Amino acid sequence: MLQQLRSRSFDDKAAAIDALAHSGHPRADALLKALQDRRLLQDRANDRIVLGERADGGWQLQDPLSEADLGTVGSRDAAPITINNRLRRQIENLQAVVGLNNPDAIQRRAAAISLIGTKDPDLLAALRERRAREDNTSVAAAIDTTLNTAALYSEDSDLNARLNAIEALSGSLEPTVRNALRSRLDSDAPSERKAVETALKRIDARTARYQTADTLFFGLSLGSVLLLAAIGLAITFGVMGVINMAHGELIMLGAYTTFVVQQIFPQGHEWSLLVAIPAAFLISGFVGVLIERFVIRYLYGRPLETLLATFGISLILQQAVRVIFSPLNRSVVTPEWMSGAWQINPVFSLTFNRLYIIAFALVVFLGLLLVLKKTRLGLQVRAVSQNRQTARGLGIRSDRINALTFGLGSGIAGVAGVALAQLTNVGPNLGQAYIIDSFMVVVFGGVGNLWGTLTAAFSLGIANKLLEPVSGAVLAKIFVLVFIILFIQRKPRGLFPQRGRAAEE
Amino acid sequence: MNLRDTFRRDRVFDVVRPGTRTINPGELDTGGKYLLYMENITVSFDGFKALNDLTLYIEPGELRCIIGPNGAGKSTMMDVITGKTRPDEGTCFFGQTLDLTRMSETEIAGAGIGRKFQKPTVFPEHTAAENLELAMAGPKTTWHTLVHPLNGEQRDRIDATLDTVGLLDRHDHVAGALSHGQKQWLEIAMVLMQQPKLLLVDEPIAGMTRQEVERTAELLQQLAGEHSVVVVEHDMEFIRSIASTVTVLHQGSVLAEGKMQDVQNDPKVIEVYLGE
Amino acid sequence: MRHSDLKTALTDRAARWFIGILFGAVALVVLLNQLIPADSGLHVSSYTVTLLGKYLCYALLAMALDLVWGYCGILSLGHGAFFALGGYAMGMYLMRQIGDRGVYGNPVLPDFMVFLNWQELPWYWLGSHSFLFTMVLIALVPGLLAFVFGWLAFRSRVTGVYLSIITQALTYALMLAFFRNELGFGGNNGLTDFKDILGFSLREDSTRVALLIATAIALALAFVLCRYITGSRMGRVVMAVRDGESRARFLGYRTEHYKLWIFTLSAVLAGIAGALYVPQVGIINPGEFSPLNSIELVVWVAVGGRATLYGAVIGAILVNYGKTVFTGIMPEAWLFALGGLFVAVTLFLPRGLVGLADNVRQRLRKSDGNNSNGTDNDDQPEASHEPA
Amino acid sequence: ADTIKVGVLHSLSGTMAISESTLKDTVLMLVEEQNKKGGLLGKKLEPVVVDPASNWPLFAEKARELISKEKVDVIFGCWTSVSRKSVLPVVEELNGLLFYPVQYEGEESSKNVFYTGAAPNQQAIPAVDYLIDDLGAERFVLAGTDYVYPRTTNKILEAYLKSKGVADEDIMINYTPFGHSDWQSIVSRIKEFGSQGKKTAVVSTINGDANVPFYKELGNQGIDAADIPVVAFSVGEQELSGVDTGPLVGHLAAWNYFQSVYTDENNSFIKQWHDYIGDSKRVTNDPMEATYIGFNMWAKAVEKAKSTDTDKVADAMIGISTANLTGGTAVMNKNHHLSKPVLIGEIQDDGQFAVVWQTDGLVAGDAWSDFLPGSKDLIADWTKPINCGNYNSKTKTCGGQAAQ
Amino acid sequence: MLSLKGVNQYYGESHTLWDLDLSVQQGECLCVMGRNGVGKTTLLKTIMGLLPSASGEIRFLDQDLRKKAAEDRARAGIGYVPQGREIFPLLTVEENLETGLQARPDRQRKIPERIYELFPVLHEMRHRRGGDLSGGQQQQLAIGRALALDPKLLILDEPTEGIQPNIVDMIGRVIKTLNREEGLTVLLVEQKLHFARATADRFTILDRGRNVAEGAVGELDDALVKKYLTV
Ligand SMILES: Nc1ncnc2c1ncn2[C@@H]1O[C@H](COP(=O)(O)OP(=O)(O)OP(=O)(O)O)[C@@H](O)[C@H]1O
Ligand SMILES: Nc1ncnc2c1ncn2[C@@H]1O[C@H](COP(=O)(O)OP(=O)(O)OP(=O)(O)O)[C@@H](O)[C@H]1O
Ligand SMILES: [Mg+2]
Ligand SMILES: [Mg+2]
Repeated sequence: MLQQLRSRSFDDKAAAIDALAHSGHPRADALLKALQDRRLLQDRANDRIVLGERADGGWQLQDPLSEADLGTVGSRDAAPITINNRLRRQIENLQAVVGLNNPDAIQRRAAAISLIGTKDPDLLAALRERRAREDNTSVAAAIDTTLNTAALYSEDSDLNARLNAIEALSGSLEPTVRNALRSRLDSDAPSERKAVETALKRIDARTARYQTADTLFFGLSLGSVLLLAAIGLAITFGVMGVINMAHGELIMLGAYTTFVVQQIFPQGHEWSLLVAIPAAFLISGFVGVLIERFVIRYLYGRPLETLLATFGISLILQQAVRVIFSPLNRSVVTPEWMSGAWQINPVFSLTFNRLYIIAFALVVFLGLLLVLKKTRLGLQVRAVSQNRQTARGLGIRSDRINALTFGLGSGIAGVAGVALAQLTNVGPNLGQAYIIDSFMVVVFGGVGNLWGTLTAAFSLGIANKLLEPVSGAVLAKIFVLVFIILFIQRKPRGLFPQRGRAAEE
Repeated sequence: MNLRDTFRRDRVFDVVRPGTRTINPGELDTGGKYLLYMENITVSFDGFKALNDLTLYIEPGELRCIIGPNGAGKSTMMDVITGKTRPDEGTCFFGQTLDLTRMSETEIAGAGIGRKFQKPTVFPEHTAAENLELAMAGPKTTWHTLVHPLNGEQRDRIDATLDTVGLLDRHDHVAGALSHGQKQWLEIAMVLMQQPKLLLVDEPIAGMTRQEVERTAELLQQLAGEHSVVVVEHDMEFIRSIASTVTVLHQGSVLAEGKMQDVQNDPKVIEVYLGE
Repeated sequence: MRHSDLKTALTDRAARWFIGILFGAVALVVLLNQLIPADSGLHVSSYTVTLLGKYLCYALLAMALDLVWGYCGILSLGHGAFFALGGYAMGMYLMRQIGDRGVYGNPVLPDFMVFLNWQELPWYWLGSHSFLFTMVLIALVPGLLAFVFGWLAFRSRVTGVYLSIITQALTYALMLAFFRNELGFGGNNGLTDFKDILGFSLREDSTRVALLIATAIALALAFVLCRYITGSRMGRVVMAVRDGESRARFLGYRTEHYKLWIFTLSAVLAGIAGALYVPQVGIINPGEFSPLNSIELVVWVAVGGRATLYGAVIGAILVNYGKTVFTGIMPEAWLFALGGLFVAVTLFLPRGLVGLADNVRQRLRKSDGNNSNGTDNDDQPEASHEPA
Repeated sequence: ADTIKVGVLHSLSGTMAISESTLKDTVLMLVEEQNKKGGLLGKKLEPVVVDPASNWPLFAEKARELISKEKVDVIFGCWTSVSRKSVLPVVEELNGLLFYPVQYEGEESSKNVFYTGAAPNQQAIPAVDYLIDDLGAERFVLAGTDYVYPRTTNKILEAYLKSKGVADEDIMINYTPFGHSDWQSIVSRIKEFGSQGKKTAVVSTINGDANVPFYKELGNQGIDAADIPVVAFSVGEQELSGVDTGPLVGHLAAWNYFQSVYTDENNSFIKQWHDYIGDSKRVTNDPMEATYIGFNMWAKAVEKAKSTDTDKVADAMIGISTANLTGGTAVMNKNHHLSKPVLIGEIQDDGQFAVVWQTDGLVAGDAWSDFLPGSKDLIADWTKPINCGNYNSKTKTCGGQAAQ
Repeated sequence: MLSLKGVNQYYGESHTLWDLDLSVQQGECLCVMGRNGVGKTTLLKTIMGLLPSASGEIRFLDQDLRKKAAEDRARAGIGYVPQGREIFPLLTVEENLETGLQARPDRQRKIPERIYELFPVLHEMRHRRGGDLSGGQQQQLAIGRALALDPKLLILDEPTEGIQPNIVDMIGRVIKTLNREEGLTVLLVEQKLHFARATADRFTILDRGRNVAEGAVGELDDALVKKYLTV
């Protein structure tokens, strides 16, 4: 039976799986699981089916039935039995039945939900049987939903039973439920049609509400990405007046730091991010200090020159990364606690990574705000950037302040890189992708105003997401740009302009 | 309608006006008693009233000195006249027809109001002579400046003016390298080149030696008569040497106005401004 | 005092040198290309001719930017957009010249429209078959865009980095728009596979040479024009606007008009540069709108030296020549070289290569004239306060 | 010349370096190997590498430099279609030879270009067949980057799907800008589109940098390959090496080559690559195979023609066959496109693909799609008597460029 | 306390200070005078280290100042009120004053009450941005800021420029008080004769970058004034 899995035909494999599942063999479950996890291998040398674990550069083999050790082979000498989505689904369904009897109520509920929409009489029988014994109300409700949905599909059920089912289902947000209801729209019984219509209307209204919430969340999360990307620039550009074209590359360095940290701790995916954040801050910050010490400091008071020099630096950093890490993208693993979504209901879920990033962006923002407003550094930075000569005349060590501030802005860029590594490519082009947006955000918010940057980032994010469904992603982006252009005409100094005499000069 | 309203400039009955002049809305009309009318001007910044219901008239050809404590609103008043700041309330007319509150800085300058700023502002990359060329009266459209190079007469005027302020030998030096005092002079020269009807000079003698102060005084007195001149200064000696009428501003409004002697002895003025 | 009219613009030393060197070099290349047989060591390949033509287009573009940036202080980070628009106008003409020689043999529709199933030419392609009309478009489209954009921006007094960033937004938005196939300009692939211009095959060396000469003439004319403007009183006003816009306003200048005209003129020049560029490189695509291109353009001007016009030209040619050379001999490392160059120039040559040359010249002159009038300087502070 | 010069025209910097630089290394590796075998016609091969820096006009300039200054005998290069389009007039004018190794939208055939990547009928159409026949898909999302390749491919697919009876409302087309990184709303719309009861699949022509964030978002919003599979035409092993593939297992790609295919040729190619690059973690991919096939075919054609003269080599090319890395042979057809097998693979958690489906025989690349009205009747045939890249089989005329 | 010997300074090619000697004794108030453009500001900036000196010696309390960066000179106890105010336009008045505290060795973080007592208007406007103040208010702010440093030597460049008469008097009194009662050494650049006479102990006159005359204020007679201060 196992050997049948070697076949190239997926139909053969499907039959084999079914046979295995119903064979009652004590190892059947374990083997199916192994098949699903790609641990069931075909050993090319002996052309047999074995269990395998990855061992450095090769496979550690075991006998599938006895679990006896069969030695190791090279990585291309054995290959996992390939299964496709159909087989995967088949195995899952088989497991769901098992799951229905899982002692853990949460697992039971998940199994029941995963079966919504099924018409398979065997499965339904299993469900009914479980329902009779079920004492957990939420699991019972889930099973009811599944059974009610099935009732809608079955032709031989009687009208009253169906009407009851419709009534019971009318608040459910499960898409499968909605589809089942829809399939009843052409029912012969007018009462049923009417019931379905009301039920659908209720469902649609609820769904629409959640979709608005969804869009808002997307907007906020896009905004938080923009905020993270822009906030370092709000310092180096907004406060210090350096048109820092290398800002994107500092973000990129942060992202690469995340990658390197993960390489150093290959087992530490779950917590390596926590190491990466300070590491990225230090590395990008250090590079920032170097840039300031060797280049920028000769250019104060000549903002446009800083644009040119930092543009040169950005080219150098990009190419350096290409040489060191190759031009290919690097893969950064998302830790368990950041993957997946918080499924609030079937149509509304918040992805964890985005939630964390929103929170992270706000924390970084507030931290920075505190540093600038509450510490001596903040005051000194602003003094130096407004009038360097005079600040020196007052004993403020402008060199050190400038280096520290630039380092701070750069370090924050690095931290942003850690977050972006969770969302997008870690590659040499990462910086370029964000630099323009960052400048837009800072300028839109009003140069030199951190709150402006915050507001700008979130409003641009939300505007973009509101437009996207209507106009498509490309036009949405164009519209937002045109909006910024027109907005700046109305408020030539951004959302929160510096006011008063001083700003007019 | 209160009394004050009755006497506002724009309430004057037509019959009272001399002759039958046609009035072009866009043109300066100096037919009235005054050249400049500021009435009930209020300017506030974030709730702080820099000018508070200020009313002030300047006659044609008059030399008016304005004094007052730091922060009294003297510079702000000039900002209002030159269009840099828009008043929250009040009217400001130049001649009979020009509503300064509705004109841009450019239009106001074109109408004949020249200003020397408190902090000397010249074009640092241009030479002294070029600074004057820029300031020179005449058409200032793009086309005109593109196709009409300076003629000899204009060049002579520039030289003469530079000579007047003692910067002739700095003719081809860039203005940015001049000392503070030299920049002051250069800016005065620029105002002269503008040949304005109304000159606003904000602290012209700051940083000047005594002799220069005397020269400035002379210069301003020469100018008065043909032009109206408004001078803001804190140097009492200087004010005394040129003053005919003095206005004292305090907290955005007129505290006292009159001859120098009277104002000087006004106890309020002594208290807030002059000291014992 | 600097003053000038058309005659001085043409005949002053810098202009003579500039035009002399420009035409000298072009003539040399043309002669070596046309008259010397291909197997001779002295022969200049048509590769070089096209390359030079391309550089001169870039030079014209850089000069256009120098006019607004160097003289008027408007740092446009979107000048590539005007260049690209001029290029597209020309590209449309060249597409129409293909006629039924396109792969689908459709006499009216360009290939990319045929295979995306367009039925007729969009309205904005009408007239593109006429060279005259195209010439008008080349100037009009960038000019009009610059005019409208500038009118809005300058009137509401958008200045400094705000202006720079919205010009960047402009070119970025245009890039995204032109990437869209729906817009009817060939999307990402752009316009390419041109055959003729004015009936002359683009594959002929003689056509290439003619294009090179046309570019050189355009560059020379633009140089004289810009020189005339910057030497005129208008030029001085424009520089005054750069150094103190509000002060200039208090002197009675409508500064927004000055900025607007300079900006528009510069955009037109950029458009012309783009139009000359396209037939020589054979493709125009939305990548030309990319903000990075515009930034690089700023760098050329800075490398050459701002506010000198010929500095921009020198910068554009040198940087691009360097790019050509280094992408050939050290493909992996040329970005280091380029980046390093930008940093070095800003640090050590704040006024660009031209500034460096000036310094050297001044130093030479100083050491010559020191003995004769070395004490002149210290009398000046006193003299300046001699009463009138 | 005492060497045969091989031009390499792939971006080493700029946005495309990420994909193209690998191909530069591949060519260099193949040249090195050929030289070990004694070169060609008794001469050594000499590679000439230039960097067109992801800048399309620069591609044309560099092509001109390679042909007229460096006098190379053949160029291997380009990745994007726009770079090829920019180079095309140059190679035609100077009568050079270009091997283009990437899948593309078709609608082109030049005397001077050999297309060793897939045409739409060698990738898109079989993939959709698989979705319909094997997975039972009834609704389709055509998601692509907004430019020519996706637009053309989607046009073809739309026509094809409709010919298969798929209704209009069951096709959703979505375009995004280059480098799009915020996929939240699009993925959530796909999710919703797919929850309407009919089996839904996504056909992705999303290009380059936009893919990683797209797949990350798919993973995060929990779109399971078993529910809504995504089949991509521009995502290969190399692109996946930048993603954590754990959440993506089961999504699909259609190619002519997968690294995981177990054949002797492939095993030794992979080993050679690892040795050459000095990194046993580097992956191989389809454009590399296309480069490999192209290079070997060119070498065979040179041997056959006993010359590197463009015309002779081009003539000799037609009909040349060489071993595929996935088993079997690839054949160069008269239209300068290849016949080769089409494979569909599912993403695995190790960043590799497992082949789940394969065409029975070879599929001949079709330069002119049968599903586009403008090109239905066109064929390319570079042998006598037709000798034309766009021959109208109805009117029996050769249109456009090849006429002169 | 402060002594300069043979100091030379150039702006690029132009020689501005010529072999300048100057000394300020502990506790005195020295007034530097001279016409416009003779180099007074240049001299002060050179002392502060804001301009490089080409040669010569600058000593302050036995320290060689030329070796020190500008910020260290401030930290050594020199308070500087630059010409033209040079306040930080976007900082509030309070923050402007705080910038003066940064270099204090005692790391005090609170603005000394005395400053507000001396210049009540600063207290009134402490939340306003420095750049919004009127010219005279800015001047007061600049002096207050220098005093916040608690300097041993106070350098003022034309501090009365643009200030209303009663405040000028007050500034004069303040300088005098600080000077006489607290022993603060003062180096003052001033054009206004009466103010100089009333405030300073000694004077020195610069002309074309060199000192040409010096002495006790009493010796500043009309002949000198005529010769060097008028033209
Ligand atoms: N933009 C502004 N924002 C806030 N306050 C302002 C602004 N402009 C002026 N002020 C305030 O208005 C008041 C008047 O200022 P103004 O400059 O007119 O005074 P002044 O009379 O010229 O004083 P001085 O003699 O010191 O120059 C001052 O208290 C100043 O702080
Ligand atoms: N940055 C500079 N570059 C070149 N020359 C300068 C510079 N600053 C000042 N000068 C010149 O140096 C000389 C001395 O200037 P300084 O500012 O020291 O004069 P000052 O005595 O303070 O005059 P004032 O009384 O007007 O303030 C002047 O002739 C001036 O033109
Ligand atoms: Mg004032
Ligand atoms: Mg001074």
